[in-house]
Amino acid sequence: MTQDRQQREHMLGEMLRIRRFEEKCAELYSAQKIRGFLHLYVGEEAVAVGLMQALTPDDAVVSTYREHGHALARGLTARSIMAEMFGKVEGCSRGRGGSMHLFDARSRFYGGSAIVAGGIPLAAGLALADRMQHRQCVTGCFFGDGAVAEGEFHESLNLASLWKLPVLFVCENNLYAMGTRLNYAQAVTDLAAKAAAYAIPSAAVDGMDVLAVEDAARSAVRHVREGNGPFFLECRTYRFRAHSMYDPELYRDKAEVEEWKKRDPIPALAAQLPGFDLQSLEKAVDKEVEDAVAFAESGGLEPLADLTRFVYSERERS
Amino acid sequence: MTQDRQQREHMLGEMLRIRRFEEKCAELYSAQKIRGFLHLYVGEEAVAVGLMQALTPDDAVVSTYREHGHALARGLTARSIMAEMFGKVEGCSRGRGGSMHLFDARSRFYGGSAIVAGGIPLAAGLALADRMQHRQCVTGCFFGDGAVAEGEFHESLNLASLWKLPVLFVCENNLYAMGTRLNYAQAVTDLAAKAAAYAIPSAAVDGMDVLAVEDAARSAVRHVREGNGPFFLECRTYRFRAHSMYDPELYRDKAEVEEWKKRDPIPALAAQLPGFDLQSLEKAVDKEVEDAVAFAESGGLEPLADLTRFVYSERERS
Amino acid sequence: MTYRDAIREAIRRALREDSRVFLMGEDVGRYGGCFAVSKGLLAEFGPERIRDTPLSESGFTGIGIGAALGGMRPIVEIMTVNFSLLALDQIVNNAATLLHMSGGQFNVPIVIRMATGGGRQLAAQHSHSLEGWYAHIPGIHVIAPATLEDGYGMLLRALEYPDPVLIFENATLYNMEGELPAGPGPVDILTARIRRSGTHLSILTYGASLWKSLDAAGQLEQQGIDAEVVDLRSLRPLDDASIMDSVRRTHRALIVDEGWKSGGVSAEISARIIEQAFYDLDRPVARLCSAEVPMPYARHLEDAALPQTSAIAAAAKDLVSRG
Amino acid sequence: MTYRDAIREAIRRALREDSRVFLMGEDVGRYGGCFAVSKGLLAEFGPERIRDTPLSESGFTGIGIGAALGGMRPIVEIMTVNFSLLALDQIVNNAATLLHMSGGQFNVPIVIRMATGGGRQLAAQHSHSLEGWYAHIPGIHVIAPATLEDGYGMLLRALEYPDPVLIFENATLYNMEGELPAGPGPVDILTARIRRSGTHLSILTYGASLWKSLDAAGQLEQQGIDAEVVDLRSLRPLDDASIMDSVRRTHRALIVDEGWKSGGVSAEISARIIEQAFYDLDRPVARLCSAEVPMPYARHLEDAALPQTSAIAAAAKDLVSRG
Ligand SMILES: Cc1ncc(C[n+]2csc(CCOP(=O)(O)OP(=O)(O)O)c2C)c(N)n1
Ligand SMILES: Cc1ncc(C[n+]2csc(CCOP(=O)(O)OP(=O)(O)O)c2C)c(N)n1
Ligand SMILES: [Mg+2]
Ligand SMILES: [Mg+2]
Repeated sequence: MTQDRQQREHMLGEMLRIRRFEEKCAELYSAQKIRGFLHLYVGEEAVAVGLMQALTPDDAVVSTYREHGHALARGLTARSIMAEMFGKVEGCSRGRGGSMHLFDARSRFYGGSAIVAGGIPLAAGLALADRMQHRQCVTGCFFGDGAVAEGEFHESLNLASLWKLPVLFVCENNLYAMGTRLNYAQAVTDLAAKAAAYAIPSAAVDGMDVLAVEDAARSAVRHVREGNGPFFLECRTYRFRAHSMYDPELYRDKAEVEEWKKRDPIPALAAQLPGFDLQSLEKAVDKEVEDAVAFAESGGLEPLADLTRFVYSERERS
Repeated sequence: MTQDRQQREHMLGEMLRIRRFEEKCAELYSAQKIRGFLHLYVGEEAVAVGLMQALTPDDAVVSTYREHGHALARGLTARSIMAEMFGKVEGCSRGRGGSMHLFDARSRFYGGSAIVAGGIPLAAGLALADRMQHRQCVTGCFFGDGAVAEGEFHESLNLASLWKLPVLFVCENNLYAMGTRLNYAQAVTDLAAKAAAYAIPSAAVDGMDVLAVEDAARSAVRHVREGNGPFFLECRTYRFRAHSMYDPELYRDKAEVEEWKKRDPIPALAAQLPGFDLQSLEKAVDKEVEDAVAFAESGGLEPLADLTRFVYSERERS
Repeated sequence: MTYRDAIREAIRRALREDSRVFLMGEDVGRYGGCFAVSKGLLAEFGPERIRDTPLSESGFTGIGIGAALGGMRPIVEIMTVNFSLLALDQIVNNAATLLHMSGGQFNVPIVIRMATGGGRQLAAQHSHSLEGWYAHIPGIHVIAPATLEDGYGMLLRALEYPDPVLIFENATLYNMEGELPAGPGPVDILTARIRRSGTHLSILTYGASLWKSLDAAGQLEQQGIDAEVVDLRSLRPLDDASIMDSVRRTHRALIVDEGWKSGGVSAEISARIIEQAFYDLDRPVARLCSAEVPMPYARHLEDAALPQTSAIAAAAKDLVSRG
Repeated sequence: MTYRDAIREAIRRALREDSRVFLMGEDVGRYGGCFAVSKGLLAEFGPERIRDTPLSESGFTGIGIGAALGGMRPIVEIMTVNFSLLALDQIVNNAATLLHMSGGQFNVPIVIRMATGGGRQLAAQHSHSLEGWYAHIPGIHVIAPATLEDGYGMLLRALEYPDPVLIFENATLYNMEGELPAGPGPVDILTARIRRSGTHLSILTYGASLWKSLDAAGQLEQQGIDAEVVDLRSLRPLDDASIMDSVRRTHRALIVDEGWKSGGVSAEISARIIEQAFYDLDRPVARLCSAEVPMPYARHLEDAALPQTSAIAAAAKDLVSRG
């Protein structure tokens, strides 16, 4: 098997893991095993998976509240994520964060932020730290089309460019911020074009095509890692499901959703892998998801006595 | 005398009023008659004066903390401004605002804001109110080059453009925000170019040339008044004096200041008015300034019993 | 009808009766409001008056302030108090100061609504209860309607005010069922109300905690404890007269607040009781507030962090029995 | 040397001793710091470590938080507390929550310095005293050094902390002259200190009001009143033990705070005294704070709005004599 084929099969597997994991989450939400807000990534898997191929383990990732896909593709285990959503102490954030706040120090996954655009300056700061400590790392920073309207976007992009920080800004443009379509939010809807206002090079890529995302991500990361400062990558994608589990989707046509579903990145990639044993993959993925659920079910609860733990660090000096 | 000549003489007079008024302020600051922060506009007079020619009395103005020039050019009396800086009840804000917070309802002068960029959304809101009430007014919104880095700039320009609000954004680019030169603050130093990111038409004009500013302002205001949405006018200017009275000016060369002083807008315009009786004008202006000082000196103090007045409105319903 | 419906009806009435009123905020239009408060209003009033904004909290709040200066009567909806921190500069440095800085020339008749509170497993960034914190700021009104009548009437009254009014709607109340009184109208936004009279102690509270406190009072009754429950309704200004009147009668005060304890509104109330009714007290003032922790997601932890009915009853009992 | 110099020396020492430390903020470099605290540091340490930022409070504060996550020890200077409102979301929703939300994985060792306070005729938008307000937020430390030793030593100690520390420097102190102790070093940031012992009442205060309170105590002495003056130093956490210890000895407490009274730190201290030392009190706790008004520019109004020495002495006298 060629390396290329292997890589494609890997990405297909990753996308399927995310898809099945989240379909299970939706079920578990109805069953009230998962609570709070749950934002599914279904339809957007190609972005996380394509992008993560370009990052190394030493790189850092800053994500949003729609981050199961980012977390899985980054290497957090399905177990630790599921346990987190069950509020169990075995969860990646000990059950304190929930769906919107997945964290993992080992893989430099800095969350999981529920304030739109609030993670963007953090990413620039992580990049600054890497640069000041002479590490050749890149920080990948995910945010949605909605975040582009926030002041923090503007401030952070300017600073990142001014200081030539090694950040890859990944804008997941799924056309909507909750129920607000991009054209009701932005005077200029070509988001990649905005990067020019900060002298940041940019590209827009078909976010439903994992190979295209991978490709674009690799050149973008190369640019950043070589010390040329930030890069802005707009990934044009679509969420197939509601914004969250509460959303009646009054703001968009079913037909539009159906149109985009035809571009589902998973069958699209599968179609390019003649002879691939999809069934075995599905089985493996389902097993992983079931295992994660079982793990989460059997997990423990943080003792009540520890309610106020982690408000301040336990070791006093650092 | 031609109308043109008359208009030029008027603008010369206005610039001189501002200049002399502020030179007096500097003196009075040393004499501790004026306290707090005092930000002088010396060198930038052509911007305020040129711009105000294009606005009508029904239009609105939102300003900054460097706003004596805007206020005078807008028609606030030297008396009411000077009294304000003396902390007297006859001041345009009853002595409660001081130099940074000049207000005047009659001329729709909405201050005087000491939070950089904090006035920009207000201006957009005033414009929205005018539009929703079908008034053909324009809101002129002044801010410095430093304000461009703030998130509120980004949010407001996008909204103003998206909603086609009748705002004229006037960026007074004097190259420095306190001690930070534009190139240390902005990845892209061509500020007018930034307007494109919001689909706002823009122009950059020599802010040391009052005729050029007037011209540019008139076409910009026309654009806005005709319902085409906002316009962004960058006025390239320079402050001849320190940022405030505390600034030791470590960050710029004396030579640079001297270079710019050669472009002083006042002698530049005077030179274009052969035969003009500058001396009489100076006399009249000095008289006005002296009168303002006398007025301020003889003003009264808000009674201490009224300390907490104007925290809430006195009439309960509106 | 629900609390949500009551607020929607007030907004609808205001929009019908006053052409200066408009609603602005994220997803108030096409989405129908993140808590469905404004559902249907876009169809009725159109996009000029039901104005969807981009995610620009500081920008659109500032625009609301400007529009108020310009003669409109904006209702700005900030989805939740959590995001209002992004607009805080506009609220504190503009809305709250303009009247004063201008020597009385420019008042700011804006109403800013936002959802507040925890209890829905939304974790640390989405569970703030900062209404008591806002009450620190002179120049604004801070109100917290807990009933349908107040949800409806306090909003209408707020729109008649010449100065900024911040309305905090506890998100757990939106589904609460109830009725509006016949011929509902504006109701006062300055005073507290006794929701249950009693003689043994005063429970001072507001918002969602009002209902927990009333439940606790019911439990206490069965134990022979007669609790008075005062709904503060306004956090700025606080209705000192009503608070002291109650405490002077019961000689014991328990403050229940879903916000963090340190420096919250519970502290201010306690301090005022000490200043104004010290010699009437039989016991130190007691406070029951949220644990001082960023809200954890896990249900058992969140339940433990928030003041619950049982804890209110226990604290009340403690306060009375130790006397 | 001045308070300003003391802080500068602490920053210089930290920069020399720890390569992870850097200073970032508006005009900290080429301008020399808006209060000249960082004057000369750019020349010594270069622009990578003395980092001038554009006017982007939320952006650079967030970058500081990110840099702290990434292993640096940033000192972020926000010129004044007034502008910190623009960065509040980053402080409250990120700096204060990340450790908890991540289940203990990610601490944020950042120091955020800012000037605070009124008294310089800078009017409503430039005279806030919001340090007590910040003390409401779990997950951060809030300190207010009032002496040269503390200006120097608390900053050094703060840099050793694994969690965010906000340092509030009252702007009227920068010119204060004094000496550092021989061999100065980090000093504790958790405890209050008795700056003057006394027996008749406890004046609890911090920051610039400490000096006014000490002056008042001097005046009171001549009237036969022996005031203890406690410098709180830390507003979060409050040093309950020291506060109660003092109050239990004097039986009377006066809290002096330049912040607004309602919901300020004075309210919290009063509430805690009631909770912990009610039966030791001879009198209700008294508070002397700023008038609840956006700060007026005119000098006579500003003077009247702020707690002054004479008012402190009068309040103390009142508290003691009415006993
Ligand atoms: C500052 C802030 N404002 C509002 C919200 C509520 N909210 C949560 S997600 C969202 C839409 C964000 O859209 P986008 O950035 O496009 O991301 P997407 O959900 O499409 O992935 C909104 C308005 C929030 N979380 N934070
Ligand atoms: C939000 C905010 N941050 C910082 C300051 C302190 N400050 C006052 S003026 C100023 C520089 C502003 O520069 P610019 O916008 O270019 O206006 P100029 O003074 O040059 O007219 C700064 C940093 C402030 N007033 N507001
Ligand atoms: Mg989106
Ligand atoms: Mg400038």
